Amino acid sequence: MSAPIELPKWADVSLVPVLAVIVAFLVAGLVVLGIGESPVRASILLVQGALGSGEGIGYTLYYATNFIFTGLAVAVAFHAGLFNIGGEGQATMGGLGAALICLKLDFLPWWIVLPLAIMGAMAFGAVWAFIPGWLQVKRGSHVVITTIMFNFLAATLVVYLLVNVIGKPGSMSPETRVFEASAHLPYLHEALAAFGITIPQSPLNLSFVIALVASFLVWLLIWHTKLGYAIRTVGHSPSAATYAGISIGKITMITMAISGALAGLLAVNEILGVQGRLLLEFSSGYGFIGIAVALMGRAHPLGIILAAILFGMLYQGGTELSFEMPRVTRDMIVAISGLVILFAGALDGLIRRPMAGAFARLLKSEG
Amino acid sequence: MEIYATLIAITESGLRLSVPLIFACLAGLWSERSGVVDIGLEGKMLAAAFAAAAAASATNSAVIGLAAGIIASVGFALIHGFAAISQRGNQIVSGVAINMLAAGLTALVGNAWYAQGGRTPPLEGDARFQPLTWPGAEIIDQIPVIGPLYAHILSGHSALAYCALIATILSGFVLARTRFGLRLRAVGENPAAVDTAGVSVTKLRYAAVIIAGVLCGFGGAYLSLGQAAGFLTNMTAGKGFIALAALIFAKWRAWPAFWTCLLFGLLDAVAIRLQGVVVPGIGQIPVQAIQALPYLMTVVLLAGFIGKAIPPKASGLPYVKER
Amino acid sequence: AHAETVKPAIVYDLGGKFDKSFNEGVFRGAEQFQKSSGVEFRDFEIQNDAQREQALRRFAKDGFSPILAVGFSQASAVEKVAKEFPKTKFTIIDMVVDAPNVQSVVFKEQEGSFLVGLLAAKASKSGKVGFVGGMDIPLIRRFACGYVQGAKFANPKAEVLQNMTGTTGAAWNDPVKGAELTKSQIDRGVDVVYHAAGGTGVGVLRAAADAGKLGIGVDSNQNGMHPGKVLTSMLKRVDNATIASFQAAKDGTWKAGISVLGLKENGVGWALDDNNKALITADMKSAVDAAAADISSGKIVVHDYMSDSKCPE
Amino acid sequence: MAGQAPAISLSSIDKRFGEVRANKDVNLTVARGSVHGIVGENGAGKSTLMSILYGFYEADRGEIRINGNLVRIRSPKEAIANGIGMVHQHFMLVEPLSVIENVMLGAEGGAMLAKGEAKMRAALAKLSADYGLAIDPDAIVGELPVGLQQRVEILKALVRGAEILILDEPTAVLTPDEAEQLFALLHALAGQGKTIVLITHKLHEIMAVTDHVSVMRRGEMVATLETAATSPAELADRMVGRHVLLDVSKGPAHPGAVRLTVENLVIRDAHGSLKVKNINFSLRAGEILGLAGVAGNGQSELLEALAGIIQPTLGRILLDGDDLALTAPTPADRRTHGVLHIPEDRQRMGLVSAFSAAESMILGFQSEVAFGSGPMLSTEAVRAHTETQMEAYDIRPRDPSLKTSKFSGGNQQKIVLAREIEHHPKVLLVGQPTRGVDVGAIEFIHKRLIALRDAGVAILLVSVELDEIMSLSDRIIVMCGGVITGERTPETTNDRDLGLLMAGVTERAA
Ligand SMILES: Nc1ncnc2c1ncn2[C@@H]1O[C@H](COP(=O)(O)OP(=O)(O)OP(=O)(O)O)[C@@H](O)[C@H]1O
Ligand SMILES: Nc1ncnc2c1ncn2[C@@H]1O[C@H](COP(=O)(O)OP(=O)(O)OP(=O)(O)O)[C@@H](O)[C@H]1O
Ligand SMILES: [Mg+2]
Ligand SMILES: [Mg+2]
Repeated sequence: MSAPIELPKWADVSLVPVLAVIVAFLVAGLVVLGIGESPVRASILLVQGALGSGEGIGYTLYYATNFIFTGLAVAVAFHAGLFNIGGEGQATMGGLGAALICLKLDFLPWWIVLPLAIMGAMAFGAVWAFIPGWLQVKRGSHVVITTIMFNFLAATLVVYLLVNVIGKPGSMSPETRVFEASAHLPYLHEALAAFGITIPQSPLNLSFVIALVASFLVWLLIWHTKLGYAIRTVGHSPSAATYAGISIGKITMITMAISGALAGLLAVNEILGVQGRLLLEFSSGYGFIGIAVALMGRAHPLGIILAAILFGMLYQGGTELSFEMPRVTRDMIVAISGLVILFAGALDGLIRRPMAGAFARLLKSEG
Repeated sequence: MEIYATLIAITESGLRLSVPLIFACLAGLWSERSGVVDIGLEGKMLAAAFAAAAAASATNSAVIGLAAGIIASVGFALIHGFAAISQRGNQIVSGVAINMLAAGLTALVGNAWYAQGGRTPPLEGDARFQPLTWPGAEIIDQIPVIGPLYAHILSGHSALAYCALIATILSGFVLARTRFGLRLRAVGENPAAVDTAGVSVTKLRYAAVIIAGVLCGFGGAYLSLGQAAGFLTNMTAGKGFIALAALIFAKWRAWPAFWTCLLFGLLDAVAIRLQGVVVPGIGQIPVQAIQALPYLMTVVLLAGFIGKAIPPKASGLPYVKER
Repeated sequence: AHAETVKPAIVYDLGGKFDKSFNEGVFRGAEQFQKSSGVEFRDFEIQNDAQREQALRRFAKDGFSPILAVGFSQASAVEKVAKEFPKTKFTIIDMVVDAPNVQSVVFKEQEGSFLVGLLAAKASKSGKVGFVGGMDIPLIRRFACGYVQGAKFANPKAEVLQNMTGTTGAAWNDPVKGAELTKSQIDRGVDVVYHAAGGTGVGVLRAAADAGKLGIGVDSNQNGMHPGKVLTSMLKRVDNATIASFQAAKDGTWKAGISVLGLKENGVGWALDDNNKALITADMKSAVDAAAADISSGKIVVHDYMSDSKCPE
Repeated sequence: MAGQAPAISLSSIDKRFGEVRANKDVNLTVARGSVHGIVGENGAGKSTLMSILYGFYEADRGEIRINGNLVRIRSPKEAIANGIGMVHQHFMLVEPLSVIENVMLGAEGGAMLAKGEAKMRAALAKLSADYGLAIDPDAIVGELPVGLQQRVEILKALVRGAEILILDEPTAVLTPDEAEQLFALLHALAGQGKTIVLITHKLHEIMAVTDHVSVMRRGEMVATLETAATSPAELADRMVGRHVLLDVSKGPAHPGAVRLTVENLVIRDAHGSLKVKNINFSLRAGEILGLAGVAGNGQSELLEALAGIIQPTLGRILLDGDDLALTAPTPADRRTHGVLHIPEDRQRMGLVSAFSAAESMILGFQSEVAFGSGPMLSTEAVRAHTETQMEAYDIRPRDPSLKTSKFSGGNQQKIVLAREIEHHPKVLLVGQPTRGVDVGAIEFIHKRLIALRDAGVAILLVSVELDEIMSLSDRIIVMCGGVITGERTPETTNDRDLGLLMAGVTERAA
């Protein structure tokens, strides 16, 4: 995302993000030290919590699912040179879309409701991103700002609807009624149980599979379709795109819509997969961490999956950690994400320049 | 008269609520006029609010609290500056990072230090900026119509609120009338021109970023030492972004920024009062609609349906001499 | 009943362990129990809704029982996890969960609110008293309704101004809004303000104190927050409920089902201590004691908003 | 004593930009009170050298002496302190600010603007009087015509008391009489003992105004000559190292039917200012129509309009008689109709520097079935196609997956050329085909264009290089200020004649 510094590709996609994470952790470690806990023990607890048990792994992958969706959303926009900070709002709207379908149609069998609900989530997310895209194209307002505004607009809109329209009457918290079983996306332990395989219970559900499929499709889209070529052209050189007869406006709007649809899928995991009802703030910051994931994954689906799993571990491990070390709350993870974004996205020069230098010297010494 | 009293009351609280917006908005103004986009206002204010509350509760001095807030905020500002100016990193990414970093750290450290769910201990007396009552406010208050204006609108705000006004006056003046202001306006539009004129782009931008930090420090301190009596996790609650909206709405100019923030503050005050209130005839007013207004208005403005908001030309672009 | 080994655990609501109010009450109760019985307890402060279930399940898996879930927001989580761990005892406060291994403790907040309403009306010089609720939900309207009844009981001409802070969870933790609402009520002549707003109440009591008016605390005894400026506090004895639940488990007398705690059961009440005894005149005290007695005896029936979502004006 | 010492002497200056060595061990001496010209191809390193003298870039190596004293110039500030002023090739102005604010920037004279401003206005007034540089100090710079913007730049330098004035391609944006005024000014300044360094591509300007001229090639200083003792021809030779455009061997054209017709075309740019004012011409199959003109006189806009990139305000563009606005409004449609385009600026338009050569090789044709069926894009197909093209056009290095930016200018241009030619144009729009391209590549490109012509393609050649126009075109039209000032054939015209037309002088020169 910053001034290009020539590095071997493999180093650029692997070493840079890894180093960024390492630095972020070192800083975080200092913080832990600062509040009087042992970073080493904390890390051990964290990893144990994340991977130490079947359930832990389940939770890790469940969180990772969210991060894959939001990470892909940010990444697709990156390729078109767009910065979509609206993942939060688009996910919220996705939840609304899914919920509306479920509330109306969950008397129908699952093989009708679920596909419709998933499409509803994507459609609402897409629209919520398309509008900022449209505004940028037609009215010249920058998506970064509009998407931020749209995050708040989505939040207030959903609050209003939950409180005054679709909320469960007399409920103690603004949320819809619980959907019928037909609108529930099976947990992985349920799905596998059907094949006689038993795994520990966790919120991990079929959305994870959807996330993997989505990742593959994004990879296909960006590097192996004509649309992807157009998207990347717009991202790298708008003037060349115009010359090539690629409509920047159209691509911008399409890309934003795709990006929003991906963010909307977060609702499939949270609403259809886990909560079984629409409630407030289910997107709880995943949208923003998606930025960290996309940056770390260097906007490549494979990288994004890996980065998402890392953050999944942080989230799950962080929760377990805060059981054992009440002083180290899960806010730690938010801070770490911030650090990763900083070092992978904004201060990457700090990492890349020395590396570039090292490689240059290496090549020289080789002849 | 009853209506007038309510009007006064709403204006009064509107003023109180707009103060942090004004500080943050001016901070954004300085930063972006110099060409450094700053969506980290939220984070800087949050950090400042925490540092201020922590220091104040330790020393029982609001002024020390304010100082601590400013230091914390400037610290974050320098991170942003380093990323944006020295490292030529992506300024939006850096802003997002700062917001998350502040949100995480304040809550984490707050929990660890005070074990009160991220809150600092409640502040009393000198640890807070108490409202200043102007001479004779009580008596003058009795005078119909103008009395309340004096007693509630002019008088009765915390010292920091008056600082917000001063900050606006200074910002407007410095930008328009001083050498520093001229150079700053120039560097946000065309850094190369400033460079070839023999002025250091880097120094100018760092100066602007630091000013932004100081202002956010005031804003944050006001939140935890003036408006509330202590720090609460995520107590900025999006104010940094509303300020950003106000900045755009004001088209990056000081006084319009001031007025826009007042407007947004008033909207908030109205929303607070109308919460759950059943207005005869209309029934319950959906306060969410009012809360959404600032964002809506900004989007509409950005969309150029009411005027056009054109940011400084070089804002967001690192200054790169050698391709 | 023979004594059992108990491993009590608590999952607090979002407000957190030290909200000076509801959750804190539970914590204090647990501490007392620990002192008296020497039984250690574990607790957890959640940061977001997703964690509720995880926390409950985690405690259940580690063999904790009874597990005390604080707050109505935990209902769905408790319902789910209680099914998964039928052998574990769960106690939920402020909400009814119908399951064979869940004990639901709810309070007649309207009765306590009635008493403080009465005191408010008596303490008020302007005849205007205020109420600031947290999140606008039936439970809080129950507080408000009882408060209004009490105020009118003491002074039929009393005027009660009501505000709710918001419609989302944020409304429990927004002292600034609380303060703004209080100020506006005071501007409109109110001189006693009662809050049922969790963390938001901190702002309410402060604003009242700053303006030289009286506040009324809730849940825990908040008289000490601004000595001499807090008329009294509507006590919701979650501490007692906590102790009771843990003790019963220890004695092996723990029973699932619903227990409704009102004045009679000493589940609600009003706080009188050194901080506010100067504010409570003998006349006020006698009046409130009388009312309390009548309510316990059933002579006075305080209407429960949640029974019909209405409040008699 | 220092009077004898040269105003400027640079010794063994070196400067790299990443891979590109912009200045290689450059020496330059400029006598006090003289007008010194610097010529060289695009990319030869002229601007870089001067930017180093002005402290905008820091040299990797080398010494700078001003009036004989060794100085270190690490920033423009220090350059200004040494009495150096520079008018940059790309103006360094703050458009939303007023003239006075721009002039004051960096020389405010005090922390408060007020008092410095009064002084500055006086100074401006004086300069205006002395040199006839009239200008409204309160005008917003962005709203001024380029001629006046340049005047602001000059004023900036003079106000700071520059003794050495560097002008980087000042006339590129000027009308001929504006240029005349400028030269008059330069002489006046030189007369007062100020030293002038003038970078330009226009040899006749060198001959007209300079006392000495230095020639740069590929970052090296190849010669410094007494202007009186040299000739444009000699300079041209020195610039490119060997005699260019030994007139391209081409047979007579056999023009066919009219392919492209332009009727009453009017074009406004984004800011609404008129760029092309009602022009008419037609282009036949099998001919090369040369479009000559000083850069910035509407050629670029015309080219982009023909390619469908910008929409004309008025008028029609006909291909084989039917209106392209209707049949093929967008650049993509134009391509499918056989109107292909080699853009003036390959870096910004013709290529995507971040793409691999292969990806750049299909820019504009990405949606062709040859490169993948339906929505898919076949990397294999694209690569294979690129490999053949690289062979056919001798593009080096032969590596389809090498980043486009890693190819040299000439090879980059070949990529564009190959791409467009291989898609069988009916009409080929060619902009500055040899800008910043080495001699070998130039000849290659010219041969290709002729071959295309002979194959019956209608070619519109836009170039600022008169020699190129003269040697390639079958017909020549000249644009100045957005209108066609004349049409000629190579046989019936000469540089001088065309030069006059380019300057807007329409009556036929004898
Ligand atoms: N800021 C820069 N960063 C990287 N490379 C540069 C930069 N400026 C110039 N170059 C490269 O240095 C070489 C010399 O450029 P320079 O602008 O000095 O040439 P020039 O003689 O001024 O050309 P022109 O006649 O087009 O102005 C070119 O290869 C150019 O691409
Ligand atoms: N931006 C760049 N990154 C990496 N290598 C480059 C870059 N620019 C040029 N090169 C390499 O340096 C060599 C010189 O570059 P340059 O553009 O000056 O070529 P050139 O000498 O101008 O040749 P041509 O006349 O064909 O442009 C080129 O062969 C190219 O391989
Ligand atoms: Mg140049
Ligand atoms: Mg070149």
